[in-house]
Amino acid sequence: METTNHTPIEYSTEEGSNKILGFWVFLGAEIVLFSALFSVYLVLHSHTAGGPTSKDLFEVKEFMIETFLLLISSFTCGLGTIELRRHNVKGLVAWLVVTLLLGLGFIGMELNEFITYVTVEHATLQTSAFLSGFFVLVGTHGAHVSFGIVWMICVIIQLLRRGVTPVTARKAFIIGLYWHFLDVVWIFIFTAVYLTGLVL
Amino acid sequence: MIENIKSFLGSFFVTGDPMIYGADASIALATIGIVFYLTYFKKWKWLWDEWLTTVDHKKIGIMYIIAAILMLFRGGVDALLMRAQLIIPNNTFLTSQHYNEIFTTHGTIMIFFMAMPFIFGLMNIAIPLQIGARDVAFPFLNAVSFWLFFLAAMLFNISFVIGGSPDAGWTSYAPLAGLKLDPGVGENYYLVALQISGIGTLATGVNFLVTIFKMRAPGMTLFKMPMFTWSTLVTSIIIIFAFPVLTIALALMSIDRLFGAHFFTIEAGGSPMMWANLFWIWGHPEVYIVLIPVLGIFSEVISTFAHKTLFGYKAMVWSMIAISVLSFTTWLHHFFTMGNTAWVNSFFSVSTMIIAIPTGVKIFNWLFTLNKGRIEFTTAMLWALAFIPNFTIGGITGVMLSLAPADYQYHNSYFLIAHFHNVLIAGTVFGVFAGLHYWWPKMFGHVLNERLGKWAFWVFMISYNICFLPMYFIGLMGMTRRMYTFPSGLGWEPLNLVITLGAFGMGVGFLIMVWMIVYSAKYGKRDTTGDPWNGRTLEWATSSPAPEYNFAHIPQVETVDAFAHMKEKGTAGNIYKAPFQAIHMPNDTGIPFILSVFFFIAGFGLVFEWYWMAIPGTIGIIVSMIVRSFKDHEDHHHIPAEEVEQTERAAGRLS
Amino acid sequence: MKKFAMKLIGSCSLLLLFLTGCTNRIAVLNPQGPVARQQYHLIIWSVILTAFIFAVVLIIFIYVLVKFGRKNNHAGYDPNNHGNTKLEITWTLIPVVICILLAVPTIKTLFALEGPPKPTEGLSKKEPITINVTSADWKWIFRYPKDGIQTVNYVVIPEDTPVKFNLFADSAMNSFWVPELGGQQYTMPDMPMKLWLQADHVGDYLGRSANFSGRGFAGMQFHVLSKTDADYKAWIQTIKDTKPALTMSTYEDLLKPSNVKTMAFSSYPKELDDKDKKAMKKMKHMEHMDIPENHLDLNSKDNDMGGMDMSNDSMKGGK
Amino acid sequence: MSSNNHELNKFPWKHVIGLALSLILTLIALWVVVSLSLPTVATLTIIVLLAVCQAFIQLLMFMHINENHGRGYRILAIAFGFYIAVVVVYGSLWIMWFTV
Ligand code: HEA
Ligand code: HEA
Ligand code: CUA
Ligand SMILES: [Cu+2]
Repeated sequence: METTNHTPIEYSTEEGSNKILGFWVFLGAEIVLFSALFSVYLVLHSHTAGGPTSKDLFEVKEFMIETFLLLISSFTCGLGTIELRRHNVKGLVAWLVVTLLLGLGFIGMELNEFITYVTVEHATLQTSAFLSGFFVLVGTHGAHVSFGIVWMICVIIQLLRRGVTPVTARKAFIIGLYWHFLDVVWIFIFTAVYLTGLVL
Repeated sequence: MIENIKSFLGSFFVTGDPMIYGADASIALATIGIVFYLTYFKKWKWLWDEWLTTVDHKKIGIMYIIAAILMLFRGGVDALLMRAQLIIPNNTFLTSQHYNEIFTTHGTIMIFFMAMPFIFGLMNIAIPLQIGARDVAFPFLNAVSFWLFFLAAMLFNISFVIGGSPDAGWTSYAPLAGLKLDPGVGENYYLVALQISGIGTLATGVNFLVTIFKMRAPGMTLFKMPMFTWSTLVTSIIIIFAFPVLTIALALMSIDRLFGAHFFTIEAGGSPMMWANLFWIWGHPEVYIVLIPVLGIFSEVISTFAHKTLFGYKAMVWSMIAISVLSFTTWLHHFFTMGNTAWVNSFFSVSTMIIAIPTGVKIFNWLFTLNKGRIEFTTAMLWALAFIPNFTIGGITGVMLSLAPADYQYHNSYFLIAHFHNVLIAGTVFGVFAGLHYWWPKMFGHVLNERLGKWAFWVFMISYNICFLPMYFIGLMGMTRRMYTFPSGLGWEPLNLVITLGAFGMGVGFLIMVWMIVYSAKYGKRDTTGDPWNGRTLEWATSSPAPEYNFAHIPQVETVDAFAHMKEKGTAGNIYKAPFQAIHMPNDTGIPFILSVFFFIAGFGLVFEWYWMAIPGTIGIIVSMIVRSFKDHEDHHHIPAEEVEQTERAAGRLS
Repeated sequence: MKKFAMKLIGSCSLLLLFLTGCTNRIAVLNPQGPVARQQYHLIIWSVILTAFIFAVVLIIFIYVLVKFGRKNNHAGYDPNNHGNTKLEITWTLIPVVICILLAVPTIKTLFALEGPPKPTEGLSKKEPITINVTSADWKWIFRYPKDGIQTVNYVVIPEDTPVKFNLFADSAMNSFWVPELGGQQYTMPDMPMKLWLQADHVGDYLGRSANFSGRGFAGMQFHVLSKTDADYKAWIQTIKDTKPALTMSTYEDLLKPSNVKTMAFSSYPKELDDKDKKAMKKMKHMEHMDIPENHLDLNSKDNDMGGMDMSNDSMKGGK
Repeated sequence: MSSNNHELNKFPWKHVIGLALSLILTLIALWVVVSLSLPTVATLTIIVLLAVCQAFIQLLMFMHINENHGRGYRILAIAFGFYIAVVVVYGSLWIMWFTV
């Protein structure tokens, strides 16, 4: 349990603490959003329509690297939040940039994975219900990460321009929450899509 | 070349039906009329400054309600057209295709663009005032929600004249709604418009949840909140956790249709039943989204006009919480008949009927609020009283539907149609009408005419029963829903005739109501006290209509029925006692409107698969968001103390 | 307020009227077989219980309005009356009891409906027959796998015999409903289903689709004719003797969107039987949906109808 | 640059432990799937439980779900989200896998 006996800057205004709570609530909604995608994917997993199956497609090495990239980026993002609470703009921005690069690495690998499936394995969105489910579930996560990258760039610019103010601090904190959350989602994709795909 | 243009226009505009040409003409005339009016009276700037850019929850609430009443009219005209077609057997007033489009738009518009916005409008009006706040937690987001809803509603409505309306029912079951069986653009309208307004709805949910959690006046603990606030809190939770499932369902169907995926198709392993599953995971909670807020309204109205505190406050709260938790575990009762195992059907039968228990607790608590009261029969109260027996009929027939083996006989028959109109109209519609009468003085500073209001009430309520009670029987006789015509000789003729007469009676009731609003705007009694009903909650503590900042001083709350308590103690005047301080308020902004226009553009592009239009629209959305992100630290201003004093003086509150 | 109460009482008695008299026009309340009868009993039971609840609500409602709604008379007014634990527990428990009283027969009936109906009292037990039903746009197609005949928009069954309808759909979903014989089940393109029905007596029962399937939906009406065993056998023979055979191309024409009159065919291509059978086999083994795609081959319109190869599961993609 | 709160100047042990744990749990899950040949149901149960543990690590170690400033509301939102997620996923599988 964290014992913060002072109020961190991102919570220091009413607006800041409202927005942070609002964002948590939004994350609650995102959990449900992804759970709907997961249930569709799992129901359709065996509906391969004679096309490639998960066993045919998934490469352990590839998805492990993707997983590690995201796990580490979640860590570096967390270090950023610590710097934020130290009001250290430089440290914060530095960690955010590292996070961003790891995120780009992840997106790059994922794109590469998708392109391989489509061009080499002829496994496209249109091939089977299973692949529709796969591309849309994993793709929705990827789209979230990409959106996170654009958003993080905006936050970094604002931090550089204005320093740590209640407003920028709140934004930096929220983008951190978002990023960790995407890591949580990925853990479930790793489990329910990739590992499960090796088993079933 | 000319031929090309002609054939394009021929498929772009819906053609070949005099009724639609009539609609085209009236839409064009109305648009010209509005543009002319705004230009001639130099109202453009007023429109932009006062309405399009406002972030004031009270104005947003008014806009929601106006839009919802318009949509009630549109949905109601749809209903009357359907009933006109079904007045006699083998009627040819409407073609099958036309009828299918009409019931689809009727259901969709009534639920998404009438019931929900009406409720959001009342929430916007009342919630910040009830909890003693200056605005909602996120005023900017609130404006975004409204404009997304509004432009989505417009997008949905133009399908009538441009491209063709959706025709697969408001439930839009696959594979019927899939590209193969339904290749036109109508279904795209459904998918895109609901997606856009769904985003706005989700934002509303988050907004009101945080508002109620964090912005309550000092002293107002959760268990001292007014009942409408509680119901809004519970509803927000349902919205937040139900709408993402609709988002996914719509997105997957769109991907199927636009990009050839196979989620719900018959080919390549798609699972049409998965659509039903997702739709109802959202759909059942949705019916409580449109019900629970009005339960809050009824609590307010009944306790105000019985001149008593609410009976069983805690039980009222916990039963709503129970309903919200249970509402997520009953969805399968909408497809009992899709070959589920006996275990599955048993589970969902029982989980469904259990909801009757907390609902019943509420019914009895209202009855006992009336007990030992001093009942005053205002129009608002009449709507609330009529709710009790009429809704109970809908509720118990719901319980009858929840017995799966019996539902095999009711499913998709007019018995079902009767059930849900009984709950939706006696619940939602009576509820928003009660709320409209109740809060009208707070919105506009005058009271609605009671005599006309009562006329509208009796005509509408009696016709409503004439219209929907016979439907139970015609359903048991075997008439199914969504039949554009019915054969003679089955004994269905008399009941269908009665039903149609009832429907037109409701139309008359609606017209009286519109007349009442117009009449009251001119001759309505002014409300100078701010407290026309001897109210019990904080919205009555400020003047009518409430000033921009709501309360000159944030009230201090000690008990439930905070304002009644203040009046008893003689502290009500503290809210507007000099000296005043400057008040911090959000700035108006045009971004929500502009953002939503980009959504509209992108959406229209997607409907027609015109990517040259959809992509710039999407870029516009992203750019608007970035602009907002870079400007949001400078979006506040202060109302100086002197101005507060002037306002209060003008409202007659300072001597 | 009196007017209001009168009206409610009026509509209630209307309800009673309908439940007692003239029910033979109300198909659901006029059960003609054991399946419909079980459902009918459940319906009546639920009507009694819910009517009781409604009566209680209505009585209290009228009482409070009459007692506390009169003008200028405020006897008994008590603005601080805000709760009563005993009462609140009572009106939580009574609905709980009612729910239990409703839930138990519901679950029993659900499990009973899984299998063939028990013979109606006083009648002998007979061997069930099977009929394969396919809904197409916008007609009902019935195949008798044992006798090899096919009918469209009407079906003949022997009286007092359990009939297992295997339900399939070509294109959109529909719902197979014959209210006098029993409740409905969907026909779904991705999923074979079954429905047991039985008619006690000779008769003509109207059925229709209960699930919207597009422009021609309102015309998806069919007749179920129940005949004595002898008449049933004779009917089959007549169909075999007098009606044309169904060819694959006629069948494909039949699947195209249209409303048609009743039809009958003395035989149908064997492929159709194989397809039905294959789909049903999958249903039986369908412990979960882990089955090869297109388990209802009937829908892959484009596959090569001539050379169906049972051992080959390769009708992927429907293309 | 420096804060008056000494907590903030310490080495970020919590985050390092969080990272280590998540890497280890990930590898265990992979190992269970690739190297152990347990029955399918057992394998799936274990890896799902491991994933849930990881989610908690992120929430507690990185996302500060447990610190003050409105903890109750925040936990409520996430807990309700999990409740619905379980209902949606489990319910859909139950309905869609065991039909007919
Ligand atoms: C405001 C909207 C609303 C509300 C509140 C409800 C409330 C309920 N509904 Fe309804 N329903 C709809 C809107 C609503 N419904 C719609 C729109 C559809 C159709 C959608 C479509 O297909 O297009 C539908 C369809 C529908 C079905 C599907 C039928 C079918 O398709 O075959 C079922 C089945 O179980 C059902 C059940 C119930 C139940 C049990 C309740 C309960 O919540 C009712 C609880 C209330 C009471 C019971 C009354 C008061 C209680 C007492 C006085 C206490 C004691 C009572 C008892 C113990 C009986 N509804
Ligand atoms: C809150 C929701 C709501 C409301 C308020 C209503 C209100 C009404 N509804 Fe319905 N309805 C639904 C939700 C709602 N409905 C849904 C979800 C469906 C399912 C759709 C589907 O199957 O997909 C449905 C379906 C439905 C059907 C079944 C159609 C079918 O399956 O074939 C019918 C049939 O009678 C019907 C009738 C009515 C009537 C008569 C009203 C009346 O209350 C309307 C009152 C009338 C007015 C308010 C009109 C005012 C207008 C005028 C006075 C102008 C007159 C002008 C001219 C005639 C040009 N509705
Ligand atoms: Cu649906 Cu198998
Ligand atoms: Cu429901």
